[in-house]
Amino acid sequence: MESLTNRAQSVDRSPMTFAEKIYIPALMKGLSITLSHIFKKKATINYPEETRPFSPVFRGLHVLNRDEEGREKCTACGLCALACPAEAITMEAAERLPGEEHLYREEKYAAKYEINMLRCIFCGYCEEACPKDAIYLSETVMPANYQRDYFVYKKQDMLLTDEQVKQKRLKLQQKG
Amino acid sequence: MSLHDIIFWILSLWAIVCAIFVVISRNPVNSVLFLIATFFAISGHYILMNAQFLAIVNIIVYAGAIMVLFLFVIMLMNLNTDTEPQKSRLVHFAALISAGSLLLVVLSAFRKAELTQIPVTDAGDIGLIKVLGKTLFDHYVLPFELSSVLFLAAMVGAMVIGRKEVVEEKSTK
Amino acid sequence: MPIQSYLFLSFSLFAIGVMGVLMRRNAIVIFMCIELMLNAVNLLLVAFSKVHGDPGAQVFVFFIMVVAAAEVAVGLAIIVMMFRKVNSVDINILNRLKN
Amino acid sequence: MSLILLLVIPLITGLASFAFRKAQAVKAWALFGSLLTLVVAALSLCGIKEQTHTISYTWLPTLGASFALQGSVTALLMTLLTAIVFPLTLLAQWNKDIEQPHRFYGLMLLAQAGLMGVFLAHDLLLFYFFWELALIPVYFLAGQWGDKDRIKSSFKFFVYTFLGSLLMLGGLIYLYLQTPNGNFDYDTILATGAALPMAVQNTLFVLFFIAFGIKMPIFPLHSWQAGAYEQTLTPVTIVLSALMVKMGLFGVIKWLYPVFPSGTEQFGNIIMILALIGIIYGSMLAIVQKDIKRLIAYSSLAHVGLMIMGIFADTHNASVGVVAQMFNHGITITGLWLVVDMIERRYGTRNMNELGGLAGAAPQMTIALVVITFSSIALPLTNGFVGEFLLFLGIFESTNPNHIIYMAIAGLGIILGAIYMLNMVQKVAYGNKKEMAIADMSMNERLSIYLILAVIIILGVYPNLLLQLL
Amino acid sequence: MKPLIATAVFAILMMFAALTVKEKKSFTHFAAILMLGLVGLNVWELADYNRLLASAQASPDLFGKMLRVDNYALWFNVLMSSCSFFYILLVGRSIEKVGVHVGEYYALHFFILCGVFLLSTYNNLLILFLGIEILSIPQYILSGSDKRNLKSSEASLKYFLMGAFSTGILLMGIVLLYGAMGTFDIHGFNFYATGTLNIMGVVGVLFMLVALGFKVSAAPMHFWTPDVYDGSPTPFTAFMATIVKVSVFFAFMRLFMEGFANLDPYWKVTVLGTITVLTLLIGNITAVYQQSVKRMLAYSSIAQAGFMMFVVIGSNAMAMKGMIIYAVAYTLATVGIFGVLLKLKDYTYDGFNGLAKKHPFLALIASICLMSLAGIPLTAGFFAKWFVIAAALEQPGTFWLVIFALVMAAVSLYYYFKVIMAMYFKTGEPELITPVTTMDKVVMAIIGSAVIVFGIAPDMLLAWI
Amino acid sequence: MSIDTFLILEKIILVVIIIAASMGVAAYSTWAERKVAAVMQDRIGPLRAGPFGLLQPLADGGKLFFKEEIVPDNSTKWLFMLAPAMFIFTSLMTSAIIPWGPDFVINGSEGARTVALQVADINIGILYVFGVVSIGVYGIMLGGWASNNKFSLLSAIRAASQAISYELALGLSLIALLMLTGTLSLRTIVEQQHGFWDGNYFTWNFFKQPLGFIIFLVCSFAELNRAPFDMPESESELNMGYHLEYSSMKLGMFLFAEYINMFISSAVLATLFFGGYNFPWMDQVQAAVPSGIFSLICVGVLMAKVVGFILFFMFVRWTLPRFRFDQLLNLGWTKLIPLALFNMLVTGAVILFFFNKK
Repeated sequence: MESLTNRAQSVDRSPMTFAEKIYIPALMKGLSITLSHIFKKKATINYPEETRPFSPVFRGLHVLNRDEEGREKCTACGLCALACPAEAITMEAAERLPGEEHLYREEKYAAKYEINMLRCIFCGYCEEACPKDAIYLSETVMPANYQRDYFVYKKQDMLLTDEQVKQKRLKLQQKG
Repeated sequence: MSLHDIIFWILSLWAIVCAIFVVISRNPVNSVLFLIATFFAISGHYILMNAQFLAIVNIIVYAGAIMVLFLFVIMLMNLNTDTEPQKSRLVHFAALISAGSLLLVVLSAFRKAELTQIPVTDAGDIGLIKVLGKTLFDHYVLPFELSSVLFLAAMVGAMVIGRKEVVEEKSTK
Repeated sequence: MPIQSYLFLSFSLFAIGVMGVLMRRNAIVIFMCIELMLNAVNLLLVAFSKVHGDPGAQVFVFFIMVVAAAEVAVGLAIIVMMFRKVNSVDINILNRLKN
Repeated sequence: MSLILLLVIPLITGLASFAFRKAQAVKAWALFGSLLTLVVAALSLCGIKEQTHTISYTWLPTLGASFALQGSVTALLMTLLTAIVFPLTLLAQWNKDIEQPHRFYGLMLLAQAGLMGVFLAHDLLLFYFFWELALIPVYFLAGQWGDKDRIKSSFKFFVYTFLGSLLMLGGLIYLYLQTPNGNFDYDTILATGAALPMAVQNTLFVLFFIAFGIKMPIFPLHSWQAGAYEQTLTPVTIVLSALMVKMGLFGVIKWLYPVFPSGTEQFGNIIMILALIGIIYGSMLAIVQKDIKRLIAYSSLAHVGLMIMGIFADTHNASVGVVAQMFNHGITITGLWLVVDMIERRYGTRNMNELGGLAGAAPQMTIALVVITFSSIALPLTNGFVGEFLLFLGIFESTNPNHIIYMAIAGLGIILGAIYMLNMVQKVAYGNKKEMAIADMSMNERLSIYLILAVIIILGVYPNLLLQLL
Repeated sequence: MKPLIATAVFAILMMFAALTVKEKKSFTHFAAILMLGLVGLNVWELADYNRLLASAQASPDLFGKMLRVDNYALWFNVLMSSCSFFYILLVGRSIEKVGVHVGEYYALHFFILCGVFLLSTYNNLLILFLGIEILSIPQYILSGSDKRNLKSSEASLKYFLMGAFSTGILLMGIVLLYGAMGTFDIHGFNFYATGTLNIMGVVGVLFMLVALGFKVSAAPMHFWTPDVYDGSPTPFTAFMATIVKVSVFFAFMRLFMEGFANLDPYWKVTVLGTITVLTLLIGNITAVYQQSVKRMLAYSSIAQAGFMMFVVIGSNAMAMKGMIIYAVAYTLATVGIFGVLLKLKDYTYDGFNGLAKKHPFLALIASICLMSLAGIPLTAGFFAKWFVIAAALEQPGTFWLVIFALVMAAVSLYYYFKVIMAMYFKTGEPELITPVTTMDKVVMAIIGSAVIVFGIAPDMLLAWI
Repeated sequence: MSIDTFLILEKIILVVIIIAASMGVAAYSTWAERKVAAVMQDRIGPLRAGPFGLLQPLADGGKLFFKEEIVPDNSTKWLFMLAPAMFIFTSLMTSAIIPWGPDFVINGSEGARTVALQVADINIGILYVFGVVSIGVYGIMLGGWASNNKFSLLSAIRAASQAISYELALGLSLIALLMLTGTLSLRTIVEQQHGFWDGNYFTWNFFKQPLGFIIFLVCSFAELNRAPFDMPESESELNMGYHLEYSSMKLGMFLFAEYINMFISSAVLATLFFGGYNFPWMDQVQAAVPSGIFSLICVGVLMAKVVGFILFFMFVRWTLPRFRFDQLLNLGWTKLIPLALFNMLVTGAVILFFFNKK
């Protein structure tokens, strides 16, 4: 049968020649390879001190966005949950009560918004599905933890803090 | 009593006690270890008699090679459990008596011998490797060659005994 | 030390070896006791070589060691062969041969 | 040269016999060989006056042994006896079928060679050699052919005799080592033996005598005898009783009596007593036997006892008598065995109580039986008388203090002999008639038996023929 | 020392042959050729020595007095190698059946012969010791070489343990002798150097006696012998019981004759005599009760050792002659009887029943050999016994010993002739497992006639000494 | 018997220094091993503990000390305890006969005194090494056996058989060298390699015995149970080797002893084949500096060589894959031993035909 890919190679089982049996050339070759590696650039990055730059398309932890006034954008429409292939997102909607306008942009908001990060595959479909730009994937990696419960991220785990909003606003201004 | 004497008595006591333990240890591994300890004591005696070469060869050959083989075999056979059924008390007693009487008879015979008071000196250079080498290759060259024949025979023998007879088993089946 | 002390010492070791050979049933331990006997002989030979001022005796010790090594090679092979067959190194099994 | 021929002819013919395959051929060949021997033996005996028959060749220089033969009168007489007995036996047994005949006749002839050697050897080692050599073929003959208990009894015989000869070997080697320059020569042996201290002589005497005594056999050493005689085939029995017995006697005469004079002096009396016991004991046992062969076996013990007494009586008459009686006994007992064999083959039994009426059925055989029996109990005019008379005379003349008593007891033996022999004849030949038609002696048997009868009568009537030689 | 080197070289050649040769039969042929070569070399060595002797250039001492050769020893070597040659011709077919390592078995035989040559010419206790070891170690292996048979392994282990134990005792003896004498040279021993008897030397002698007694299976150090001889593969038993044993006796005799010459002869007779009596008694009496011929031969070899002890007791010129003749007579006869035994399927006495009728030739050879063992005149065994007894009788105080030995020889008739009786006087259907080839017949005929010829003219064996 | 107290004091100090140095070198070998492995794998290696991770060995040691002691229930207790002690003891013993530097002279109040930088100059020095090495096996075997664990036992037996097998080739390869030197004393051997260039030939034994050196080197790999011959520890089959059941500092001792062994065998290699403390132009240097300083320089040179060898050991370890056990024994018995014999023969022939002084 012809091989489908050209990766499979038959093992060479022909008896070794004397030069091969002597083993010394092969040994020298091996030593020279390792020797050359001594002088190669080290691949190690001293992590906490140094970090590797993320790629532009990197998809990290979810962030629930706020608008310029600091109001939650999410309207609990459920499209993200629908789009999620891993079914990681659950939410509960609630009606905005009077006096809460400074908190929620629309009349309806997500009273409870959870993403199970153990299920999430960071595909970014939720981001694409959201009509309100309420959710997007940041460039942070998920921190480790000892308990599974922790990985079910609540709304407050994902919402931008005031500080972050401020910074974001600053950034936008600088860009803009 | 000089230091030399003290060392002699210590080494002797060591050797004899360890030797006794070789015999009475239930576990063969312990026997091996005590035997090695005995060999060390004997090597100590060699050094005391200024026979350094033999002392070290004794260690290399007996402790380093022979006893390792013993240990090997014992370990592979897994004889560590005290499974060895003991001979009856009578046999123990008889062995003790016979060995003891051998010792007594011979030693009492030697009490009369004149030679027994000659001191063993630690001086002299006959234990040095140079002297031994000269003697070995000069006067004892024939035995030296013969020992190679002996080894050859032992090697062939160990091979004959050790190898499994694959061909034969097949043919008998 | 007078040679008598060495005679006493090596004969004690020799006798202990003999006792072991007579007393034990484990073939390997018997063999070890034989090695002990050989060592007693070696010790006495060295002592005598000092008495007589003769390096030949020490060379003799050398040969005894050689022979002991060869014997061990063969002997352990035999013991192992036996063990493979009867799963024991008890020499009392050998008495079955008589019948 | 004739001495060597005496040895070589049976040896060669014997070895050659093994090559034959046909029974008749091998019988003929064996008969031819034995007759040839007889001729040579007779000739050499005739020529004895002219020359001393001694030859000697180097054999084992390192040991000082030589191949020395001497044809003394006694020796030649014995060889003649051997040479006579063999053809007579073969002749008488011509019709008998034997398994593996080539082997049987070959061994017979080899036995003859050995016997010849024993009688002729003049060198102690050579003597010992032939002594054993005569034994081996006889052992095989006795073990392979015969009755069902033969293996046991022949082995008993063999072990007895071999033990004896081994003891002799010990004495022999000791004696050899005492000779001045390591020599087995007869004269040297004589000189050495006589010069030995008395204690040593006594020991050696005992060792040698046990060997000879077993062969004869003398009283306490006789227990192999009856069984061996009984179980073997008649030719073998003849060899055993007529010839091998003479080996022992001859050994005493040539190799014991002169070699250890001190020993003889010491033990002569004891041996005479033993012989006496043998005579009485043998006779007593013979009386109660039912089996003819056993009866003759025990009678032989008695006869031999008398001859032993003659040897140790140490008088001229006795020594002449011994030799004469050795010859005569050989002839007589051969005839006796042959006749018994004929009877047994015809009736199928040897039990006297079951036999009877032979006189009516086979008169010739009966005559032969009676004449031979007379010879055996030493009636005058038979050859047996001459020897026994001389023996008694010799014993009477002996310096032994008890010679009268000894003679009286030995005479008692004669009387007892007459009782059991005549009883046997009476029962077999006359007794209660047994209704069974049997053939009388055939041609070959007749030839053989008549020759024996002739010798018995001639030597009985004209004993000088024999005695002049001695 | 051509033969000595040749043994080692031949052994190595056999081992190389084991690597290349596949056909088992060719091993035997090769070994026979090499053995013949060894015989030739021995003869050459002897002739050479005599040539040098004639021109007064011969020096008996070789390798700094390690070895001492003389006509006697060289002649013994010739005889032993010749016996080995016949042995290989006779039992080679059976050796092939023992196991798969045929080449190695023959190599081990050559090693053993190396030991034999050493034991015949040693002049130094070291060489004696090495010789005995070179002789023994291959024997341990040969006796265990039949791996399918548990008895063989057991024999090997038993032999090995006993052998190693006796080595220890031998060494203690050597050391004490050395301590007393200050030399290993057996010609340098003097037990009365200080005027009185040297106790330590005597104790050494006793130790050596016990150890050598082990090796030659003299009672009471004999107990391993029957089991080992019985358990070992039969062809190797034949070799061990004959050539090896005889050679150790040769060494034994040399030790007492040359080394311990000035020991009190009374002492020698008392101690050695006791051993001899025991050996004869135990060997003969127990042999009587055996059911298997092989086992009987094992016991008989103990009994024969009792007779060979006489040469040690004698230790004189007569003993030297006796040694040679006994060696040849005993070896040939035993090899011959083993040659016959190997052909048979059943090793019990009943296995021999009726052999004379079915295979008269085998029966004849067996009878000759057995008679020689029993010491019946006209066979070599007679003169063998003759000489050793004469040798012993030359020592004072041995007369009753000899008489006892002779009585025991009569006992030995029982078990030897039991075989003969079975062959000739009984009927049966003996089964052969190996066919008797022409080669076998020729070799057996040679052995049989040699036994008889040496029985008539033993001088032939003594011509060279 | 008069005992020179000063001599004893001097020796005790030397012993303490050597043991301390051995320990130190062994400790930093672990660090070096990590570093070497790292750089060969394009990594950096330990870095955090101290500058360049130099305190890492101390941290490791501390960790081992405070780990829980576990003694298996079914083990043979006293042997289980004895084995690591024996192992480390034997590995430390060898250092006694290595000449660490030339003698130097101390000028005290009682006059000049020569101090030898060697614990014992015994005339059978190399044999002593063999003796100690040969009993080093016991630590492993007993450790493996006493654990009462099949994996430990198997790996112990592997280790022991490997050690015994390669000891032969090791010894044989040295015999050729000893033929040249004519002595077994390591001090004399070092002195024979004085300097580097004699005017006619190189003095270092490496140039006289290249083949012997290679065999010796390969054998020391096997003796040290280091890759590519680290059979006993082949993780894929035997987990961790003979010290599988060990924990805490007993494990630490095993690991430590292995590095000490490496250090000592590097020192032996340097001494036997690479001139010990000798270096080119040492005569000129000696003339230029005081005796004490010169000795220190020499010790430094030896240490440099030792470090070089240690680095080489590591270099090889991180290059070559592990042999299979049968390949290993095959190499030892059928390649190295014949090669060593051949080397011996050639050396003997050369000596006989070209340098026969008679």
